[in-house]
Amino acid sequence: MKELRYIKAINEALHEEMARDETVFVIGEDVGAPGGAFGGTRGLLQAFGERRVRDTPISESAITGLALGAAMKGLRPVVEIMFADFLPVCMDQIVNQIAKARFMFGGQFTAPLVIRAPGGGGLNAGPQHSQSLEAWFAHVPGLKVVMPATPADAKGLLKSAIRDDDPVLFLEHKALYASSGPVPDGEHLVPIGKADVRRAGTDVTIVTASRMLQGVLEAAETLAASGVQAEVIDLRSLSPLDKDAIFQSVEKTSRLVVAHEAVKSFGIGAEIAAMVSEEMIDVLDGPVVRVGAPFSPVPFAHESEYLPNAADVVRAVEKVMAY
Amino acid sequence: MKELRYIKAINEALHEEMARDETVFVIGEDVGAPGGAFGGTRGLLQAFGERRVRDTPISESAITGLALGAAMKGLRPVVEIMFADFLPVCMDQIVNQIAKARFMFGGQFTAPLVIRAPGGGGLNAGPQHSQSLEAWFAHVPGLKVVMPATPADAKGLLKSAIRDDDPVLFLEHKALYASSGPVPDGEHLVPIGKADVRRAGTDVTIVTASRMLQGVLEAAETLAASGVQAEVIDLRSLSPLDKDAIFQSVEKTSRLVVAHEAVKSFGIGAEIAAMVSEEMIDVLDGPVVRVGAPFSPVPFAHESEYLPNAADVVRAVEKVMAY
Amino acid sequence: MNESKPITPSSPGKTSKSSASASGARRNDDGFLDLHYSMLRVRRVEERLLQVFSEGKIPGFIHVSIGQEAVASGVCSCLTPADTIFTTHRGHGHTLAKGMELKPFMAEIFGRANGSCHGNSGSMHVASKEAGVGGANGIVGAGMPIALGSAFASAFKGEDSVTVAFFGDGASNQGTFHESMNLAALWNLPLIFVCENNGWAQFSAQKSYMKVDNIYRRAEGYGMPGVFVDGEDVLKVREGMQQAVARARAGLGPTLLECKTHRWFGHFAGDPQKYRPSNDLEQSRNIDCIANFEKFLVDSEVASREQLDAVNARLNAEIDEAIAYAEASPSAGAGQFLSDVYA
Amino acid sequence: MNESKPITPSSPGKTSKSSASASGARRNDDGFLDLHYSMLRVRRVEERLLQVFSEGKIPGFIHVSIGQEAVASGVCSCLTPADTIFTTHRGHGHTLAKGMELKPFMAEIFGRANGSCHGNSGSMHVASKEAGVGGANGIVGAGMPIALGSAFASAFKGEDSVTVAFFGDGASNQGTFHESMNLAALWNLPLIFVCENNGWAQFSAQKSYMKVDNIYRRAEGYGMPGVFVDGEDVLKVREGMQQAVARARAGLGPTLLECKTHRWFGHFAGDPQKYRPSNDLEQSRNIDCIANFEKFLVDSEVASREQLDAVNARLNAEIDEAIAYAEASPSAGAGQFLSDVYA
Ligand SMILES: Cc1ncc(C[n+]2csc(CCOP(=O)(O)OP(=O)(O)O)c2C)c(N)n1
Ligand SMILES: Cc1ncc(C[n+]2csc(CCOP(=O)(O)OP(=O)(O)O)c2C)c(N)n1
Ligand SMILES: [Mg+2]
Ligand SMILES: [Mg+2]
Repeated sequence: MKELRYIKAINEALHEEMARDETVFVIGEDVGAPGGAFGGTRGLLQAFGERRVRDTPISESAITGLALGAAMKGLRPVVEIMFADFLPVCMDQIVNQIAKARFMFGGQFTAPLVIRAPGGGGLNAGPQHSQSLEAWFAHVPGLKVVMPATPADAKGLLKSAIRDDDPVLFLEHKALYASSGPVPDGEHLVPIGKADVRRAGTDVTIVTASRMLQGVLEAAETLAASGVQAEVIDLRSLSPLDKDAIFQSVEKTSRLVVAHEAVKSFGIGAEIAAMVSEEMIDVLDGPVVRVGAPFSPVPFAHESEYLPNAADVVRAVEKVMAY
Repeated sequence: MKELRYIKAINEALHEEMARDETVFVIGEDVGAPGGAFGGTRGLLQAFGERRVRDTPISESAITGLALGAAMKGLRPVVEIMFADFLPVCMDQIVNQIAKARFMFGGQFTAPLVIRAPGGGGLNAGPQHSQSLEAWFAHVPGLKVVMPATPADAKGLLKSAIRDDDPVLFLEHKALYASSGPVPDGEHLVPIGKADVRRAGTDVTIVTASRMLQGVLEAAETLAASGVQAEVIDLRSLSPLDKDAIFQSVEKTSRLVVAHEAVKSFGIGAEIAAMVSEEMIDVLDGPVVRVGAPFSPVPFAHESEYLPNAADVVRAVEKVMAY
Repeated sequence: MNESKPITPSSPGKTSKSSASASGARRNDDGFLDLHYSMLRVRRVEERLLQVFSEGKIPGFIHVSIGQEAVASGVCSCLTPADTIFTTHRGHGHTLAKGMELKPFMAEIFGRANGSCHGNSGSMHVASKEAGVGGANGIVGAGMPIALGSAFASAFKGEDSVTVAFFGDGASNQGTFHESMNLAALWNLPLIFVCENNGWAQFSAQKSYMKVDNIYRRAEGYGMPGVFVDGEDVLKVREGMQQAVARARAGLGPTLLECKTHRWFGHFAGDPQKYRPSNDLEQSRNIDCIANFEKFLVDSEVASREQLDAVNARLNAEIDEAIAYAEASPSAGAGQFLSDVYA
Repeated sequence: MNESKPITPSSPGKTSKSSASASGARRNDDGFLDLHYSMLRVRRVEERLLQVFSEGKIPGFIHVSIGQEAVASGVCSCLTPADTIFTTHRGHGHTLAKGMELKPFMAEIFGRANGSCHGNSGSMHVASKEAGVGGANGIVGAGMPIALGSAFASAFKGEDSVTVAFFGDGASNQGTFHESMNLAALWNLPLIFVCENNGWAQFSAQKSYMKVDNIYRRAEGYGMPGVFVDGEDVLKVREGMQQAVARARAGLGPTLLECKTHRWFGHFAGDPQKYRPSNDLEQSRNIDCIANFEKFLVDSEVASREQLDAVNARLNAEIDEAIAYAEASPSAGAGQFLSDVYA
């Protein structure tokens, strides 16, 4: 096990998969010599040359469309979109073309491609550079959506995404790039569609993903001090969703809180809360409480007030425990 | 009360509002002489001239952006996007520009504009012309989202949307265009944010919207025959959502089913089910059951199998009544 | 070069693989009979589609390209099965001219299980991997970025295959056109942008959506050659395309080929075209790329009337068979479409 | 016309309303002192922003336009408060040159409640309704469609106001450029597309994202005049802009004005520019639009060194005051941002 930063883990995954598979190439703005806006593609140009490391114009629709056409011909593109907030710029290619290609063409063509994009707040980057839009994509049949919270998962999930025969939206968190964590040595793959129990507990289940995991683990410690043992589940994948992992935990705890950074209304927490409330009504001892951001764009200077934090999670758990 | 077709009701609303307010103009592809792909803008060019009825190139990003710029200068644009499936083509303008304009500029500028777009299946229009994407937009702070199910609401909500000082996404249903219904004579306004009880009942609440209302009312009749009195709530607006109307009804029935045409997973039903399960756990006598489409693009030739129908709603209600 | 030179019967050409080339080809044929077969096949198929559509046998809606066959056939006559095309909502002609089998084509439009897309998609999304058809597209302008990727893959793999992106005059105002032209030029991709300029976008005339008359002039702004040809003359289309394909295969990069043509029918089947000036419709109908070419073939003694009629008869039989096949084909089984969503 | 003629001190000009015009303006001034004041104001403000940013006093990130002031000032000197500009992530200069007050500008960048956007947005979204600044934009290319609407509104209301859409060479490859150019030309909108070509897009050099050197040549494909000027020469910028504005106010439609300039600093404050060849950076730094213009003013005896120094001193005082104001300003109250989401 070595300690790696999240962004470095992503970079390692790209190096390894490009070395392993000749058909993998990376494409995006500034991914070449500059190594990407956040350093994710550093060293790839030197290692694999211009043929497989493609700097592009600022043309997100062309970039994502190009990835689809190349994938239909058997290549495995890894697209970098500099901020997840720019996904709307190429939304048609992602949703109407990439996600539907296999279906529309009756399986004649597939779209084995990965789109990497960092979302989330924490850097005071303002309303157009801080959004968490994962709920949109989880609602789109044909896409797979992952959201790693740790360096190990960032590496293992990216490697799995590149090998996957379906299009995978790989949502990174820009405020996690500098965070460090242990990453297994050698070949490290994390399966898409499998959640991870980050903390075992018996009293309440807290489901979360991406950077929110930090606030949730912090909350879990606080709660432990007051005698509440929370089980923390990191979804890692949103689509497909690991229903079994969530249900198994709730079977044990009979209580559930769902916490994410995105706007609460119509966020991914709604699907999980609805699913569990519908299918586990006999198991639940209390309501499923959701934690998410208020119904507003991400404010530039008021992020700390806007972003959900450990205290919000603690309050939510206390509410559930009251039942 | 006169009988009007849904599309004609929309057309009347446009005529009335353009006559009432000089600053209202319509813009979109083929909205001029042709009167729109579905006839929504028929007669407007003749009545109001080219200055206020603007045929455009096939440039959805330019059209929606233009609407924002004009709205920031005090005009009230009504944009027609031919199919809701094309909203992804101009997603950046809608989500990053239009929805955030007022917020980003600290209220100095507002965006009083309406975007009309028909969604939904029923015409075998295939995977790129049949989608129900409302859940995405309900998740976007700054937008209002409405989805009329009847000619009267289509007219009354469109008139309110045009007068609203915030951007309103007005989601029509193309399979409803030919449907007829009574529309009050004279000035008819339906407030944004208010649901409507379409059928009173005491045993179970069924929340729905848009064309799905028809299947739900049909189901309600079937259920009545077997002694189950369903109360049917047509949301009409998704954002803001009429929480009070839903809660009042569930207070009475203690049972809830949510039905919509969109893909079930991460659809609007999830938010409603989560909200009610969380806040009305003590009232509910059974699980909140959701009805929605399977996790797939809308198939061209298999629509009748794909689209949720009355039978699905009946099954869902029976499941809830079993508790 | 903005105008392709007037054609000469001796202009260089390659013979494509269509089943017609066998029958009655002559020394001085130069692929003419293949071009004729290809154009006539498109027209007869679409005429029959209009008919069965009007009989309510086809779900959804269809867009036909009748009157525009010279573009589809002229362009595709320069391609091999290893080349790929991406087309539009009005893609029947391109798809057939590229060599797609009629049965899976018909079965898809009829929405049957053995359609090329299992009935998931219909007329607007017909595709054939085998024939090198990367798919029709229901989103105007969306095919061009995808075509970029196909051309990129050819270059990436060191193959000399080329890609064609068909699009209309209306689509030329979509942002995807711009981004794709710039990137294709920048990377010298083996891609030919074929603009089928029929002067109409749905219910609107060209002057209502662009100030300029010609799309090919936009090429210069990207550092790409723009070529204009008479899209009603299949030999001029072929000649313009041959040069574009030669450039692409030689690694010299993309070309924008604008083919001026005319739409004979409405935007979609059943469109009454109330919006369309009758003289515009007449003028369009007065130009028949197939009749003109047949006259040329007979006058220049490349083929006799009898031969051409025989081709027509053979085609009608082929089409009868394909339609019978489609109608007799089963719909997909319950829930079968769900298995096409993910690999 | 692709090149604006060399400037002459007597070239026609209008005097804007900046506070400099009072002091020491002369017969032969022709707005020169206003231009100088405007450029120097932008530079001094951004130099101070770099400083306070490096001191960690500004949240988020900022992009400065130092070295490019001649474009902002030359363009905005032709505008009145009734005219509107839409700018980019690199918009401080345009915004200030258009006449925005320094205090609400600074307070916004510092994220304070009395910032022009209540601290909701920061450097990338500064806007001022009063000054006719429709906002900076964090999405490359997204401002152009919005600018269309502003120009449309002027025409709709029968006003002679014009709109400017600032964008960069990188943005010229975004689909929104294409759609906006086509629509503006088609409708003869009073809109000037000002491309600030500094040869870089974030960490990449122009040749890596477009094959052509000049953006103005793309104008022809839309039926719009394309004009190229030396963006380091404020008088040439002003002259090119004057002609574009005259066309627009006369109802003759839009113009694409490309201003060639140079980026002195990194993409954002703190960018070490490892990717940038040192000679490119040197060459850029060797061209100083303000020093050049000051030399011209002194040589042509429009102003004395002392006068210019006095302007500089006045500016520094103005900036000290604005920064003190911003630092002393309160943050927005709890939850206050929520009240800006809906009307
Ligand atoms: C993004 C998008 N906008 C609008 C439409 C509706 N639409 C379908 S075809 C068409 C006209 C296209 O015109 P053109 O590109 O000239 O092709 P043609 O129909 O003439 O072959 C329009 C507006 C669409 N399918 N997609
Ligand atoms: C749609 C989108 N893509 C990418 C970015 C990231 N980005 C911000 S500025 C920039 C470079 C813009 O270059 P240019 O248009 O030349 O403007 P300049 O920075 O040179 O002033 C990029 C790629 C963005 N903000 N929006
Ligand atoms: Mg056309
Ligand atoms: Mg630049």
